[in-house]
Amino acid sequence: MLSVVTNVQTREFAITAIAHQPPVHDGRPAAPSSDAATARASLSTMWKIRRFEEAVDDLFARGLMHGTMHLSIGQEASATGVCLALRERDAITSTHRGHGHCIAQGADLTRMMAELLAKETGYCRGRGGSMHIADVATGNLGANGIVGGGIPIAAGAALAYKMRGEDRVVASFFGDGATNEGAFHEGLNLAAIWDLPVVFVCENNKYGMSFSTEFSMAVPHVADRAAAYGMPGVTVDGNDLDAVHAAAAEAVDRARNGGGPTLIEAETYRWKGHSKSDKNLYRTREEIAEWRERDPIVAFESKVTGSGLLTDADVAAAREEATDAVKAAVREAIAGTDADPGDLLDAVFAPVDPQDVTR
Amino acid sequence: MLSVVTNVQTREFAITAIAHQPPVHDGRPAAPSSDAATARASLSTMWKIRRFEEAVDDLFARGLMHGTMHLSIGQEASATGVCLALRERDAITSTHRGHGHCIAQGADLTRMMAELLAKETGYCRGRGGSMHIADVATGNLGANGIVGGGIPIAAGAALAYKMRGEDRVVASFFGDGATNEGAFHEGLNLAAIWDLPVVFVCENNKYGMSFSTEFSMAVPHVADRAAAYGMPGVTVDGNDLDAVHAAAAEAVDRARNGGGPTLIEAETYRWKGHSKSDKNLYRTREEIAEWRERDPIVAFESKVTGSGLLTDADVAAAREEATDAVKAAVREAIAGTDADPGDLLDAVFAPVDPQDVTR
Amino acid sequence: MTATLPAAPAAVEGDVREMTYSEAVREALAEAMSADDRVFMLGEDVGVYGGAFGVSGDLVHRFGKERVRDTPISELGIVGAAVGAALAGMRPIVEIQFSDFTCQAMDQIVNQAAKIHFMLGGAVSVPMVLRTPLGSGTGAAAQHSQSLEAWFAHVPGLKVVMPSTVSEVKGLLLAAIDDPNPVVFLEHKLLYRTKGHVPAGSARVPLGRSVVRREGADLTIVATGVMVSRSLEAAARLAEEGIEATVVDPVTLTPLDEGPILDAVRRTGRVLLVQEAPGHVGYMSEIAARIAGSSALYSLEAPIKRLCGLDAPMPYAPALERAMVPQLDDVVVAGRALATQEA
Amino acid sequence: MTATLPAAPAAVEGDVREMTYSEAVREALAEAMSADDRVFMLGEDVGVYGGAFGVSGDLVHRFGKERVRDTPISELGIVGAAVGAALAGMRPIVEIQFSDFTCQAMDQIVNQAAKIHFMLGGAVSVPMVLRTPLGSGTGAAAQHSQSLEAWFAHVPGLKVVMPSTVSEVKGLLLAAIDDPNPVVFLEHKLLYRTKGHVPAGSARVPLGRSVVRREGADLTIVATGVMVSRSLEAAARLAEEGIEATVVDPVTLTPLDEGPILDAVRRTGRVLLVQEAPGHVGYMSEIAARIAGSSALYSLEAPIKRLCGLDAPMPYAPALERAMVPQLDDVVVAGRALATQEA
Ligand SMILES: Cc1ncc(C[n+]2csc(CCOP(=O)(O)OP(=O)(O)O)c2C)c(N)n1
Ligand SMILES: Cc1ncc(C[n+]2csc(CCOP(=O)(O)OP(=O)(O)O)c2C)c(N)n1
Ligand SMILES: [Mg+2]
Ligand SMILES: [Mg+2]
Repeated sequence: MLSVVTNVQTREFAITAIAHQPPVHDGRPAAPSSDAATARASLSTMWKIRRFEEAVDDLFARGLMHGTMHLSIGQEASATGVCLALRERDAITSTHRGHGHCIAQGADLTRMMAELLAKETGYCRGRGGSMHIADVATGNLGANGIVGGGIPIAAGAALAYKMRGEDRVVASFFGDGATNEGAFHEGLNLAAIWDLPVVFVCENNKYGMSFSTEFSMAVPHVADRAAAYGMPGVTVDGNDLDAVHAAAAEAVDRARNGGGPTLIEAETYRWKGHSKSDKNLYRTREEIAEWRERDPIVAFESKVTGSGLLTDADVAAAREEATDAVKAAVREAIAGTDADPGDLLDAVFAPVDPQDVTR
Repeated sequence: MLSVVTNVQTREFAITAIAHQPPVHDGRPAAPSSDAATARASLSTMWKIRRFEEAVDDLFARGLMHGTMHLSIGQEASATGVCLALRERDAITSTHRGHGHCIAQGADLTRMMAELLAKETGYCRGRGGSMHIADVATGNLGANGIVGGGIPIAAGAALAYKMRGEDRVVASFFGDGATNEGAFHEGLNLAAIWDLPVVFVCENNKYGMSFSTEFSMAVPHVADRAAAYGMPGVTVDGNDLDAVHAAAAEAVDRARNGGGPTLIEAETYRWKGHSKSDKNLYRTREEIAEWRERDPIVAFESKVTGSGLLTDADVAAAREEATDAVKAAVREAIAGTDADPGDLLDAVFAPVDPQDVTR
Repeated sequence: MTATLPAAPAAVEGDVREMTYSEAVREALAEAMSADDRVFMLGEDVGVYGGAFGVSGDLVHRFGKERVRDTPISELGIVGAAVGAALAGMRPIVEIQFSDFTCQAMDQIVNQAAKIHFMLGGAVSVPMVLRTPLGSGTGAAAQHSQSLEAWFAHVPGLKVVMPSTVSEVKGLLLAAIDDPNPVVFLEHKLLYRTKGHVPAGSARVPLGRSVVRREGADLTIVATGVMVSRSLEAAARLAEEGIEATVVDPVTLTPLDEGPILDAVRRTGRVLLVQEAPGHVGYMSEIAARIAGSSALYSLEAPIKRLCGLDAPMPYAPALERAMVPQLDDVVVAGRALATQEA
Repeated sequence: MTATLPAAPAAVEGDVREMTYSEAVREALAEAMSADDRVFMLGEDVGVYGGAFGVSGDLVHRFGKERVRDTPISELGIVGAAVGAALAGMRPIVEIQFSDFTCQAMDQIVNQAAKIHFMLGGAVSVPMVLRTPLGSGTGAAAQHSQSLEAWFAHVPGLKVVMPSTVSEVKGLLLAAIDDPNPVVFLEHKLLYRTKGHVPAGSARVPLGRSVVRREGADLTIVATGVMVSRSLEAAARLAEEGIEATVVDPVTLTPLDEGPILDAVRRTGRVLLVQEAPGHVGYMSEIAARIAGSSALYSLEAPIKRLCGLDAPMPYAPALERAMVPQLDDVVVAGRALATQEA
């Protein structure tokens, strides 16, 4: 399995699997609630993210997983809505809170779980862990442990696509906190002046670790910052899957048609602490409870069952399917072989490929 | 002379000289053209900058000065107008193109010239040169060879003043090119969220070295970027001394009264190349000629002689005074002792002062 | 013959109390802020969160939000703000959550803080402290586990301290805050929870002094950071085999007090250098160069052995992470091999 | 006995031409862009201005604005863009105007470019070249004159090249562009206008090979960058006094080919290490450590002498700037002292 990924790496990131193939209507991606199949698939993606992270939380609590974990429980709609608006050869850059993005792009749950369990069979052969997880084959250019780190990288990938005349778009995920980094400013400016096909997706969950957006910036909305780059900025309810998707679809469309980048701010909330060391001293129980009421999955379920698009049974099936898939992933991942300290030095440098020099 | 500067350094930057004492009307700094004395002083400052830099250009051409020089000829009004709006204990941060700021703050021309001539008697004992020149005593916290480097430093100095409850403002100079650096974004954001008494002064001379603002940013005006920080942004004719001063005075006032930072964009132009290696390939002769027509000094002279505030003789006297002052400075500076390689290591670390520890 | 030398600060006032490394750092911060209005802290989540590693703890409640100042995620900006505040007469202490993120702030650290005093010919100084945790052992992978002390140590104008003991960390931090120069203060994550005895009072531990932590005639081990205790443990094990090691801890990496190291080499003839960072162009290269560049060279009975982190980014998998850096057994094995090697 | 070894690239095609170092770099850039659509350049003022040091020259007219891409002043952003473009299958070459400004981009260089291949378990690679001029001698003072090669060399995942000759720089740059890893390519400002002979054609000079530039039995000089020619000149002077020096140039700092250095030390017994950067924890510390850590130690007849830049920021005044770094006379004096020192 690994050899496949490595083989095709000589020219460009590998497209070995076509796990990510969102439904398309009239050449544009279908909205989550536009038809039963799409609604069902979207729901299934959100549940997979939720269940995957619950499993991670549990494995961690039981001492079976190590390091630190940043869970996106409560934020499933933004990852799912944006990735659904992408096409097969599009790409993303992700963050320290990146399990959702990775799953929404279509990564294999077993290999993801294997990575978190430090297995040779994981996406990064156990070298990366949660903060660097990526399934390159589905267009994920990498999670990033550095806040804001993926933003200029996204611009660069989009530049490559544009220079080659390829019809490809990059969605770059980051948090509200990241918008205070120089990397945000420089990355957005480059994308703006070069009209690059990027969609910048800020998942504004109100806190950069513990520091509230109320204090970390002097504008009401992250989207207000788009004005400094002459690009459209939109704020959407990040817990409304259809709303996220609609904003993303429009931005992806614009990017694909040479209209340049967009900054989307998806307002959402993380239910869990920032990471394992969080004592939640900076926010109230009430605030957390209020946002749990606004569960993006429940909201979408109500909407599609309310409209009659899906039945309660469909919804239950999607949930169970996700639950089973994650259980199976945990089981299979645990059975994988551990990463081997013996070949620690084998991937520091990529070998020079005599077939792939610049002449 | 140096020992004085060093002595008082224990607590805070030295105020050994009160060279910078702009005229004040009704508690607010007087506008350049508000009265004859102020007009005369302003004109004299602009001419000193012009003549100083012409002398530098000449010394360089004759091989008597080394390194590289960034001249601000054509930009005299922005330095002069802003510094005139400051009070005695206010501070500035400056740039690679900083001779004008230094002079406008009231630095001694001889010690400046001595620095450029690598003398022990220069402001930095020959260690800094043009890009690091500063007269700390007149509130200049330093020129900076790093584009954007002074911006967060200005925010920090303003933070210190605010924390101590002092009535002091910092003006931070930088170019249009600097606004594309992460340092600009981070510095302005900090100043905005902490409501710091800073005035950010962008001297937009259309180019960051050779790259036009037309291409380096996707907004028409640098001032448009203020929106991302919830601070006022204004664009003024940087070659109109009164206009610069008015904008600066208003911003300084706001800063002083707890109203937080402002971004001022002063549109101006440098007549000379970016530095000594510039072949002017990126701009036209016509453009340069057009801007030379808009000489900020000539414009101010016409205005004040036109209005009858100053006579032609006053104007000529101001110019000659500046010419003479610069000539004297060159002469005296040349006579100074050269910096001595023998004590190269004596200012790497400041000595620990047992009288000034934190207990 | 072994004598374990206590690493005592210059003067001990009052009682010695047991506490953790984190608590000792916090005590220094609190005492400096109590004693001097110019001292304040800024950093990401240093306020109500209490710091990414809990070091600032309750300080915000004791000194207020102004002086224990939460910042946005803007490392370059906040280090720059510290530089500016220091120039304007304050004594700022910046916390960078992981030393890896000093990469974001390197311009302000290296091109500004370190050089301003010199560039301005001594007219100003930049009295600030940059505290940041380094090192691996927490499963945080390649972007959260680096040990960049060699970089800082290489920059003229920065003082660099790497406190390895609970008993000294407080006094060293107080001395760093007193210093009129920018001091990079490198705390090791794995040390935060270790306990030790800290003298009461505000005795400073002067910067620029290497400490001999143990004496033995067969071998000199020079170690930094978390490798100091690991080396002392290894030395104890070796002693059981009859191999007696001297262990020297530079403590201050710049300026380096090389005397105690060279003296120990002259006495023992064999040298083991232990660091966590990758070996290539690391700090221990400098120690080797100092030895080989001095007359201590003539005392060497065997090549200088460096036991360092592998030249690779830090992996996530626990077994790989352990294999990356010297462990207790590695130090014992290397020490034994060195001591028993033919001259 | 002296033999000056030509530093010949692997294969010489066609004629050898005289040109400057800048021209040789430009030729490599042009040939790589002609040969492969994936190669493009980006950087501040690389377009119509022709580069801060004139290296890109007329390339924008030959390859267009897309491929010789002017950028805003955003070092972090443009290195990040290069990382992204490399991940997406391009072969970007970034120019940073002065190596001092890599401080702005350190996160993308160190935390991203260097580590991505490893962190992703080998699934992707980051084939990019970061070209940047280092060094003093131009009166540009402390923020425009640093030599930070020790930093880059210490980062696992980066290859670091410091070409010292006109004849090799083109072939080395072509090899760097071929390499699937991030390569930091450190050009010295004072070398740009020096002339030399460059083989025609696109012969690569492989990375990772130290070059013995001169052989002599009395002394080994290891030097990098502009210190290579200075050391060769010093060696010629010493030869007039009957002192014969071997001069070795590592060329690639990471990964280092230590063999030729250790061999030379074994033959000569005396070692002089010459670099421009401040000595403390500099690159030559590593060379000293390699020697002292190998059996070459036993051949040493005197302590290893390092002749380095002073541990200070670079001053502006010409006399001070000269005093900061080893000059020809300094190398001669040090070499003579070393060769004549009692064993
Ligand atoms: C450059 C950098 N600074 C600080 C950190 C430590 N850190 C990790 S996540 C985080 C908060 C990020 O906030 P935000 O961007 O809003 O993302 P969220 O965690 O809320 O998803 C911080 C401070 C880091 N990883 N990288
Ligand atoms: C961080 C950094 N990047 C690049 C440079 C090289 N450089 C010096 S001045 C300059 C142009 C600056 O443009 P701007 O900010 O508009 O100021 P101006 O020169 O026009 O006054 C550049 C690119 C530098 N000194 N620092
Ligand atoms: Mg957040
Ligand atoms: Mg400009």
